[in-house]
Amino acid sequence: MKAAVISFPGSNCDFDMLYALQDFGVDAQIVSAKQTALTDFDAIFLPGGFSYGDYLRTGAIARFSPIMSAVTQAANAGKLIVGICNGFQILTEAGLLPGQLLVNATPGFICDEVALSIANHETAYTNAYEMSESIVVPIAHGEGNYFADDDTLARLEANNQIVFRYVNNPNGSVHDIAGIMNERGNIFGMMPHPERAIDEVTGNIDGQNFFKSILSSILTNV
Amino acid sequence: MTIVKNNELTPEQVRDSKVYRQWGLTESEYNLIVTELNRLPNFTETGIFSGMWSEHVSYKKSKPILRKFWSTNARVLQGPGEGAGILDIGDGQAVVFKAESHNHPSFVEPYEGAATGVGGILRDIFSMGAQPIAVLDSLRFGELDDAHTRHIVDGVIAGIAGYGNAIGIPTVGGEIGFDPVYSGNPLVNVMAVGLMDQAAMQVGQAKGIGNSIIYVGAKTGRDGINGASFASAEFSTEHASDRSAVQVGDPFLEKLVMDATLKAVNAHSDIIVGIQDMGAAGLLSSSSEMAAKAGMGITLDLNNVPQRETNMTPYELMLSESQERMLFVVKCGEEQAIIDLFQEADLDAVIIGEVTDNGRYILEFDHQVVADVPIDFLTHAPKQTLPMAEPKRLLSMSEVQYQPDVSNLKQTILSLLAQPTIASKAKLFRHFDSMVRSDTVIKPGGDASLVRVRGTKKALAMTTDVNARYLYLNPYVGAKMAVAEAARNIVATGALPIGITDGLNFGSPDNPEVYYELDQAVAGINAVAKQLDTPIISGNVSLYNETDGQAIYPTPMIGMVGLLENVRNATTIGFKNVGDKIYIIGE
Amino acid sequence: MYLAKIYVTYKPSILDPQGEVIKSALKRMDYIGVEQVSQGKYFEVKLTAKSIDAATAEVESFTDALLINQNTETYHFDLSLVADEVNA
Amino acid sequence: MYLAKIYVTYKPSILDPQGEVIKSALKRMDYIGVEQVSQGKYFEVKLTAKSIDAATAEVESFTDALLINQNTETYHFDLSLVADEVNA
Ligand SMILES: Nc1ncnc2c1ncn2[C@@H]1O[C@H](COP(=O)(O)OP(=O)(O)O)[C@@H](O)[C@H]1O
Repeated sequence: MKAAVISFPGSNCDFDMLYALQDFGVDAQIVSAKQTALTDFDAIFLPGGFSYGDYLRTGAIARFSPIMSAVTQAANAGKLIVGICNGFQILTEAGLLPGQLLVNATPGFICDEVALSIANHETAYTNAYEMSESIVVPIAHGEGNYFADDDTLARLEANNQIVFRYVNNPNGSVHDIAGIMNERGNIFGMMPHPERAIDEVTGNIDGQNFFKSILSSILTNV
Repeated sequence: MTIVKNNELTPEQVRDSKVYRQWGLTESEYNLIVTELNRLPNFTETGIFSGMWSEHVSYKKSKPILRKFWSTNARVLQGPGEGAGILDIGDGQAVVFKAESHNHPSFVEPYEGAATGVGGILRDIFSMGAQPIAVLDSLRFGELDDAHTRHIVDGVIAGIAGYGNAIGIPTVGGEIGFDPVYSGNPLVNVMAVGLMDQAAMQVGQAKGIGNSIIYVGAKTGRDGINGASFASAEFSTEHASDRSAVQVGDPFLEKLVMDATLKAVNAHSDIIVGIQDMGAAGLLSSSSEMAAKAGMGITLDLNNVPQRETNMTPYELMLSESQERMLFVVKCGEEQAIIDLFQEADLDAVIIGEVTDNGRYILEFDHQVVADVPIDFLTHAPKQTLPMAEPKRLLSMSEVQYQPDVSNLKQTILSLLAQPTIASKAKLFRHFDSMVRSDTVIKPGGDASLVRVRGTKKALAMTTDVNARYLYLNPYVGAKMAVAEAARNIVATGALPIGITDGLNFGSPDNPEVYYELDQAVAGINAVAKQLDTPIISGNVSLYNETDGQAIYPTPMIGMVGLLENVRNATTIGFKNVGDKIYIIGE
Repeated sequence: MYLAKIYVTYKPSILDPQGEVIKSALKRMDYIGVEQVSQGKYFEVKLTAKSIDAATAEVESFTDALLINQNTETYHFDLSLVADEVNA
Repeated sequence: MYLAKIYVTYKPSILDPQGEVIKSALKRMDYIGVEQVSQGKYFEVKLTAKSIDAATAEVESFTDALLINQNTETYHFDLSLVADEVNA
């Protein structure tokens, strides 16, 4: 499997994501947001950070980067698109995922480790997790408060598009949403950082099965 | 001959109005300049002397004491004097670290003051060619029952978070204390730690006649003009006009500058002669110090300096403290490779001058020479040896140790734990991203923090500590205790202490009692540092921490770094198993 | 040259946590008359355009495309003709 | 009840990183007429006060005290009388 990690100006979890993928044996590389083609890749990762400083709204400017039309094309072609934190924010701004990430209900950046429940086990992102598992994953964001209007929420619920929920909602997200996917299931975004939870040395390995899930679903699809 | 720009005072007017005194030059310093130049300095020249001879830049008052620091052992690759100190950690790798204070700016403008402090200390690290891997802080505020103090605390915490989180360097540790002595003069010290291959070591020197001086990063504006003299002056609550010295940071831009600088160091170390960040006294001190260290001269054409505002004067361009700017010295003829690399990241990179062999600091503007002074003279402020006197409070202090009266142990413990200085700071440090880069092994909440060195078994422990009350009671012993505490914190992770950076926060050195405290504190740090084999390889001095004549406690922050050879041996603070025995070790 | 002043606010149905925080701070500071606070964004954009109609179309277009998120925000703007001067 | 619309902008000499970033994004998106962008804040505050003069004084007071940072920001505002209704 070949994976691209998009580096936007201001991305700062790009190498964390790259190293995580490489740890799982993925042939991964950083691709600059100035590039315009992604045809060589099976999966595309949009990492965390503060693209373009996130000054206007998180992700608002990054979505107009040259690479984003290639991301959209890849998405339409059914390739896996994964946005973590700022990457999730960019995907919603780009309209590839519904809704928007607003300022935390209690304004301010929070860095913590929070419990997530797995709302849908039959996804490309969760299939390796045990059925009942609830996991602990780091969060680090000031604008992680997921918002969508009632119709959208109803659709997300009805189609099982909600993938992770917070056990104790840290940021005010509607329906405790921590991560969602599109209807087809190939575009996914979440605010918590599974790539920070893969190594025994740093004290948390609950993110390992996230990567294992992606690997197994790509390998079965390719 | 030098000329006078429109609207600026003539050399005679400078002399007669004594404007140099407002900028911090003394009468005798001004006279010395006149004698050395053998003419009256013009407005720009007077301005650059006031910047370079401020305590913040020249250390003219503290240097006689700082010289006493012990800073050599087998590990030391670079001691004090450069942007940051460097220690050998084996395998051809090195750790780079330094502390910086932003006390005055953070009082005036807590968010931006603290944010730009983080930005500045990170530039010190990556200008050495090192990848920053961690930030720590050491903070002192007044008591939390005061609304203004709470405003400062919130702003400072948000500022550190705002900059560190956005640039993507984890804030892994620190310490916070509260005491009324800091209510008008909070302390905001930040420390940064970087990692590099010894082969990539960069120093800030301008060598080689004809080599180019390249300006990279943000455009220059009127922000922070004379910030250096501002940082070296005592605070008066009535002086509201000082408030123009506010700088605004842009962590997004600094991220681009950092990544491009490190890329340049890796790809072009053969053509980069020197790198220096523009910190206190901006373009002026960075360019003149680079040339002075190399024993060279320098000529700058100020019209080429990228400018954010219109009609800036040479004085303003030289003394601006706009953030996120760096100077490179690049081999003549090879400039384009560096310029291209920065432009690829959408950053300004412009040749603004060249290295000369005449030992002079020459500034040109609108095709005229606006300053022409000997570099050696400019960069060597006349040293001052100041009188010391043991503080009266110490002379008359009782020899009997204070004995706490504890009748209800439970009550005493509970009220101790309720003290803001002792209580958990988790509510504050949870605003810092302590995990970005995914290398943080021990996060805030333990004794020291631990960051692994990816690709090796090693990890680096780091901590900041000082209990200023002990120094107030005995500056020598208190300073020893601060180093000892830092070492205990490092050792508690399993790591071996290897080096120290410091942040010396004191009152006015013109007060013989304060100067004595400074001298004794340095002696105390030295004594324990030698015993522990932890050389002092970098540091920062912040003097004049007084408000309306009231000095803070002597507060020398100790930043210590330790090396753990195998990260799997890291020990953490929590109890592990029911039934494990608990020991007290020591006397 | 035209100057557009663009005022962006949350749609009424969106909870504005910043506004709430400010309101309670003002109450604590004894500004007891304050009933409601909302925080939005304010942009000043200078642009050249052939006519005021062209400028209007341009402002609407880029505000919709970039300055706001239509899920949660709404805006209004004023446009005026100004001298041709840009601060560097 | 009064409605104050308060417009906060950076003082001219202060670095405005937001404005620069937005401007270059608009240029990349082919809005080539855009010459200058600055981003500020926009507050709407509803308050009760005895008179328009009292309301004016109140708005100035809390804006100076809380809404702006006097070191770096400046503001202007409009004040109008509105119906006594607060959106929950
Ligand atoms: N300002 C801060 N930033 C980050 N971490 C902090 C800060 N203040 C305290 N901490 C963390 O809280 C823990 C306890 O710190 P401290 O109160 O200094 O403990 P001790 O007295 O045991 O050294 C440490 O892990 C420290 O890094």
